[in-house]
Amino acid sequence: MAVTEQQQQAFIGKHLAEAQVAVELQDEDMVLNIGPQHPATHGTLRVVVKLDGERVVAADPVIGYMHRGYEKLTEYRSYPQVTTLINRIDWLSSFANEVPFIHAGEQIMGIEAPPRAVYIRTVLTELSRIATFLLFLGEMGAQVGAITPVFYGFRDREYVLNLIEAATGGRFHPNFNRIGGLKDDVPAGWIAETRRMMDKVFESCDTFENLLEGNEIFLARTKGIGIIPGDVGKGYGVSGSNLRASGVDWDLRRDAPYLAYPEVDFKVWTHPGGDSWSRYWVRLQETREAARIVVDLLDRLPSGPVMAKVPRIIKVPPGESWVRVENPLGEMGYYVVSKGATGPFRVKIRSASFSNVSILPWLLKGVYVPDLITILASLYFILGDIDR
Amino acid sequence: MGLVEQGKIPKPLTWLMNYSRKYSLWMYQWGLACCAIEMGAALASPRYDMMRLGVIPFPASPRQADLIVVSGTLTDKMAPALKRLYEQMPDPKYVISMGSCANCGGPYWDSYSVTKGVDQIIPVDVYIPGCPPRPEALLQGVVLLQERIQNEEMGPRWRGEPIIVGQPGAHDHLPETAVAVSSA
Amino acid sequence: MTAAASTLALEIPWGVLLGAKVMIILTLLPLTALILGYVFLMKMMAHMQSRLGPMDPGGFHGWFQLIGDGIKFIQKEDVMPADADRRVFALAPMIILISTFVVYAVIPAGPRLVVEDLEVGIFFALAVSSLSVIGVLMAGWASSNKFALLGALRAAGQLIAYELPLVLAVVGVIMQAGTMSLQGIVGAQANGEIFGWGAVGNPFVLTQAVGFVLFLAAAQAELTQTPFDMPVAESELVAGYQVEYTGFRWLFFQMSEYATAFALAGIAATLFLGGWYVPGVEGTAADVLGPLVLFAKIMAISFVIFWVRFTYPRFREDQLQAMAWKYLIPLSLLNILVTGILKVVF
Amino acid sequence: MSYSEYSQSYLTIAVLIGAGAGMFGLMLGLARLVRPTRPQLDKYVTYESGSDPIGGWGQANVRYYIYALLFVMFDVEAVFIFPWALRVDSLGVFGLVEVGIFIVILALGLLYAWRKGVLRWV
Amino acid sequence: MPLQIKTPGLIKGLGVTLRHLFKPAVTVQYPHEREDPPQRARGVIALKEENCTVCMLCARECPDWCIYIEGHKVKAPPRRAGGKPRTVSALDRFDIDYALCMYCGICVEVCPFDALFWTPEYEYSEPNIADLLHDKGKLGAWMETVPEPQPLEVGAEGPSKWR
Amino acid sequence: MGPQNVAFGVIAASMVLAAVRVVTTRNVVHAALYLVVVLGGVAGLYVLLAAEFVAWAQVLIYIGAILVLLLFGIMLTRAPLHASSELDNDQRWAAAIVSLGLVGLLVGLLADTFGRQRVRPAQVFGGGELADSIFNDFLVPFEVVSMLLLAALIGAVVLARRDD
Amino acid sequence: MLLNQYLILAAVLFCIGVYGVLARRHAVLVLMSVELMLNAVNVNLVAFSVHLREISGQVFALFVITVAAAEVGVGLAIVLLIYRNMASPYLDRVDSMKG
Ligand code: SF4
Ligand code: SF4
Ligand code: SF4
Repeated sequence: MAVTEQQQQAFIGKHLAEAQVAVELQDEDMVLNIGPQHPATHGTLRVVVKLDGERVVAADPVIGYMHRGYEKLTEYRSYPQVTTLINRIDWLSSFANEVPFIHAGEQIMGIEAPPRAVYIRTVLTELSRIATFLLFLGEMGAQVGAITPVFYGFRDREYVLNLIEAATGGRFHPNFNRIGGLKDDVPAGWIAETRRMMDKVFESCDTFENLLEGNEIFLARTKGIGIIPGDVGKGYGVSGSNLRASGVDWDLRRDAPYLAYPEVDFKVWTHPGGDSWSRYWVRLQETREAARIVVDLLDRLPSGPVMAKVPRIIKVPPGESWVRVENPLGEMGYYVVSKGATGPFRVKIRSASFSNVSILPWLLKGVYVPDLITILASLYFILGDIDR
Repeated sequence: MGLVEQGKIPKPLTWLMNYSRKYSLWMYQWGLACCAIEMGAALASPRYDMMRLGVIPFPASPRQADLIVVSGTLTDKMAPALKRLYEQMPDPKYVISMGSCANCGGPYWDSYSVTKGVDQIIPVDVYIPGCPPRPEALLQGVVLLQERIQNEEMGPRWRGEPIIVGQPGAHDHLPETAVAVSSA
Repeated sequence: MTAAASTLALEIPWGVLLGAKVMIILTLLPLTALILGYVFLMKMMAHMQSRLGPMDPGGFHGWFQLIGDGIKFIQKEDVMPADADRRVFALAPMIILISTFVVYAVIPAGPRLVVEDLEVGIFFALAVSSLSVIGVLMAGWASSNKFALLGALRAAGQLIAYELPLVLAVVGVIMQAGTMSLQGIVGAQANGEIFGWGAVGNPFVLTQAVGFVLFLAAAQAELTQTPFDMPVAESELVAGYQVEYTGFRWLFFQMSEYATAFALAGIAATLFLGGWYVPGVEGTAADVLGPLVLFAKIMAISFVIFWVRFTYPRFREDQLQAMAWKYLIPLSLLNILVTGILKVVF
Repeated sequence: MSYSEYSQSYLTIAVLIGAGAGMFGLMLGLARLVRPTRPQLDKYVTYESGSDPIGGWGQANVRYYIYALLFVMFDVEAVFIFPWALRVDSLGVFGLVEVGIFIVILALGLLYAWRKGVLRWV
Repeated sequence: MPLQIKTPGLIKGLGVTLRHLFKPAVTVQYPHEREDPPQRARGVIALKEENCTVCMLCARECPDWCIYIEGHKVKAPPRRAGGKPRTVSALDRFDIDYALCMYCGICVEVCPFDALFWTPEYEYSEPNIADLLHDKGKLGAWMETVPEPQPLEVGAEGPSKWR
Repeated sequence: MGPQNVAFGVIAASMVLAAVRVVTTRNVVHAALYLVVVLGGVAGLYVLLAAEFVAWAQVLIYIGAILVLLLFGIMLTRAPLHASSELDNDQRWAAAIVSLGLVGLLVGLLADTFGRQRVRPAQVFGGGELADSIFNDFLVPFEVVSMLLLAALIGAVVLARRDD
Repeated sequence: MLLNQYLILAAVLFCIGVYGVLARRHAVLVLMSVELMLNAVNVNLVAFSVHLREISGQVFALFVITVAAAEVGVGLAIVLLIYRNMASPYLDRVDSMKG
């Protein structure tokens, strides 16, 4: 296919004209597209920033590049099928995703999972939290320019993924929860292995502390950058570690207990800073805390079945339920409406990242391009979780 | 000009050129969805370390890339960007489609906003099944691609056709699929 | 081979010698880039990250990797954006390449092993390497790309900001050596003594420690290595001024980056570590061993440069400038004054 | 060093520059022989993260100008310091004082810029 | 903003990377050596043809509709001597389209006759997408790689339901 | 025709060509790049004249610093990527006549005055001799230079700073 | 080498510079033309310095370079100021400031 120069010019001209129309231009400012393909956006977020020199005058996140129509898809699928699908909303902590949906189903049906199942669910949720945060700890380093941490993050994350895979069969998308319990019990030797790996997680946290957290350059890049005051954060619906890093002591695991959390004693870490560094710090502490929770729960794992008595074909009686939980990325909620069919009638998903990035236009005003990257990285969102 | 297209490259040189293209697959870092994390693991996790195979993840811009791994769900909104970025890569370029979403829509086969397969938009050289494929599966896909690059015919590739393996000129009188299948 | 060429220098006709010199430099440039790239960028980085780095290409520990990259880039299409300023776009890599290339000419590798020992050697090297700024600005501007323009401005701003500490750190050495010729500086270190004790000569790293550190920091920035790699910051500007470059042109950028690293490490080794000189080796032996000694010293310095690169995050643009203007430059001025005072008083 | 030796060494430098340019040209010529050329519509569009490039190109930051300015001034200073550095010994205390004054005056400029806040962003 | 360059943080970081330089790498050199995935890993589905009764449950429950089954009725000899001849279904076609499959495991779980099994194999990339459709021969061949079911952790009840 | 003369010829020709392009090109950035050629040529002339130190000072300051400053200036005033016809004013013809006349005049004068006098660089001037001269004969100008630089610096900072 | 070679070259350069100053209306281009003229002067200085075996010519050349640096610095600052106020780098627009 040969293309003549003229064709090219015409083509480019057409696109330019369209783009000009699309974004209103001011005289002085330069409009820069960061994304949809850009190393800083963890995939396909697009941020249109208006720059004055290197300073962001206005930032406009353009989302939807990863929109897959979840809420529509759930209407055509049965409960087990939806369970497999919602793994893929927040793909880093898939197991944690499944839990609230299953809970919603269980609530409408009035079933309770046996205690062993609840414990294992909690352990796996915390494991996925660890995996998510380890990736963050490395990725954040990469975004502010350090090459090495990301490799350590991925290395140590593999240990945790191995555990999840050994138990559930999937590194990413476990599909291990069933309404009424779990698909199966964990294999022999798994608990001992987990204990061993938790030591590695602690070690890994120390590595990150040495490598980055106290590094002066890292401090200079992240301290005081992207400060979210607690009230503003709450106002925008920011949740999870991002909110806790702004000094708001808010953790659904403690404040609206679910799973086995009421039975464990854990600390909710907060930091008054509200800046990117606090977010890093809080996540580092939470990784350790999660590992501690895992060890604690494994010590007290009750024996018994992992599945309650449920009919073979699941039909959920009419009713509705709203369940929200503390996911690694923040507050995740499902509003499930059932009309008695084998699948839900309507599922409304409240995903953490969506609310977390809604603060971006507010947060990015007046920052510099390099800080923009730091802020995007420290907010830690997953595109699938934003766009669904 | 265009010695390759005219088939004027001597045999040993062809081998060398194929060999260096095979082991210098600069891979363009672009993740789309869950599979991207597994791609990241294959690259960045010391356990897999795709760099061993000569897949170098340095270029962040398509201009220096040879290989694009479409890892994850491609939505209709994203598709024009994918096509543009692919076209912005200089030839010769390779495409790996990773995961069910990229292969043909995967779990979102009935979604209104998902493109059912990247091969509708850009030519794909290797398909990797899985949801997500394990990093090893990606490695295996890369090894497969490398085998094919080693044996590929450069002329057609230079013209932008998918990898054709076999004797020079043999593909002229064969239907395309027949040749493409007869490899590996 | 080089040693032989120079020992026989008197009998060899000048033209032949010139040809030999040019050939040596021409092969040296890609070679050094390959060595640095392979040893540090590929292998050392990988091992620091508990990986292995390239293993398969070529069979043994991936030795073929970078050569293969080179051959591959020859085969890549040469794309110029339709909007680009074609001539400027095409020439920019050449400017950068040449600005490194010529620096190799003045670094001595032995008593007689130097392409040209200019009277103003180090000044020449600094002047020539300052040309790369022009190349960078050309590249960024001609690409008609915003990332490239931003990156080029950042890069140029950084290159000039750190050019100064680099230049000023050298002044101290010149003051001590009393000459600008690099051979002369090596000689001054070989014969120098510290407070009357001259067993190992006086590598200026001892008396010019501050200068050495300044020089290394500035060199790190000149090479746009982390923590000073804002201009090519992958995570924000994609690849800075190199965004639009493809194929071989881009390879020239990369090659000059590593060749410059080698050249700067070479200058640092010559200025501060005594260059090819190692105590006890004289005459023809020095001509043979000199290159090896110099190479070892260069590798040691490069190790530090890359070690830092693989460990640290990067500074933000303003912090980077502040670092240069508020710390390095005043410090280097102070260093000059103190050296001057000591030199005049003692 | 006599003038003829001197000019020979610069001839070498000139040849080197020529050789560098020659290598550049040669390699690109070589690449031209083997590389493909395959026009595609989007290939020649400026890369901007995959979206359409939007206008408003070519705005830089005044700050860079000030950095460049400072650089010019200090570069000039450095050029004057170099000759002195060669003759520190023979010029003695007198030269030192002179250069000291010279450096301090320029350092005042840096200090001024610093105090004026142009070294900071914002 | 003032930069405070203190040594500790920076030096500590250098220490970490230096220490790693001398530690052995954790890499598994994949094409040359292979790490076995956990037994439960969902790599590919194997079909035990003789168990399949063409009940179509798996195809119906599959969220992606990527199982294609065709069968026909055949008369089989009676189970007990003298009994009535039975009609059983014979499998003509059993394809799984791995390009589409989302590896959820529902089909394996719902199969009432233990005809489907997970195996951890993953090496079946293809240059041609049509080859990712595994027919019953290919699916049957995967049976060799099906691992034995693992024992469960202490405190668990009943045998593993994992197949 | 010695090799020096050949070198001179090459340098002079490229300089004049580039200089003409500097004042006629329609692209500001190109003008700056042609200026690089001219300045490099000047440095080459210095090298020919054995003024080694000045030659490389020329490269270091003029090309490495002043030109960068100019380029920054150009980019700050939004250099258009493509040629623009607005760069010249309408006195172009008058200007051409004036400068051609000036050339004729100067060349005539010079030819008359210096005839066939030769330059014979005998000694290579590195930096040392310059230092001797500066610190013996030109002390006051030397210090004045620093004041000048300081003044320029302050002036430029005051001018370029954004008043906010 | 003839002295006149250098002097005539310098004269030509100087006149090209004069043309530039007169004919250009983009402020930065005018500054560049001034640079051309200054360089012409410098060539003269150095040529005479070598011809007369008198180093002060070269010292003066250095001083001229310094002055050029200062000139460009301030000149560009003024251009930037103009540009910021009038959004145009063209000198004839500056006339509007008169009156
Ligand atoms: S194939 Fe599966 S894992 Fe990959 S992107 Fe699609 S849903 Fe995610
Ligand atoms: S694993 Fe899931 S998607 Fe794949 S064939 Fe079975 S039911 Fe269908
Ligand atoms: S559910 Fe089992 S028995 Fe039924 S068709 Fe599927 S594989 Fe065969």
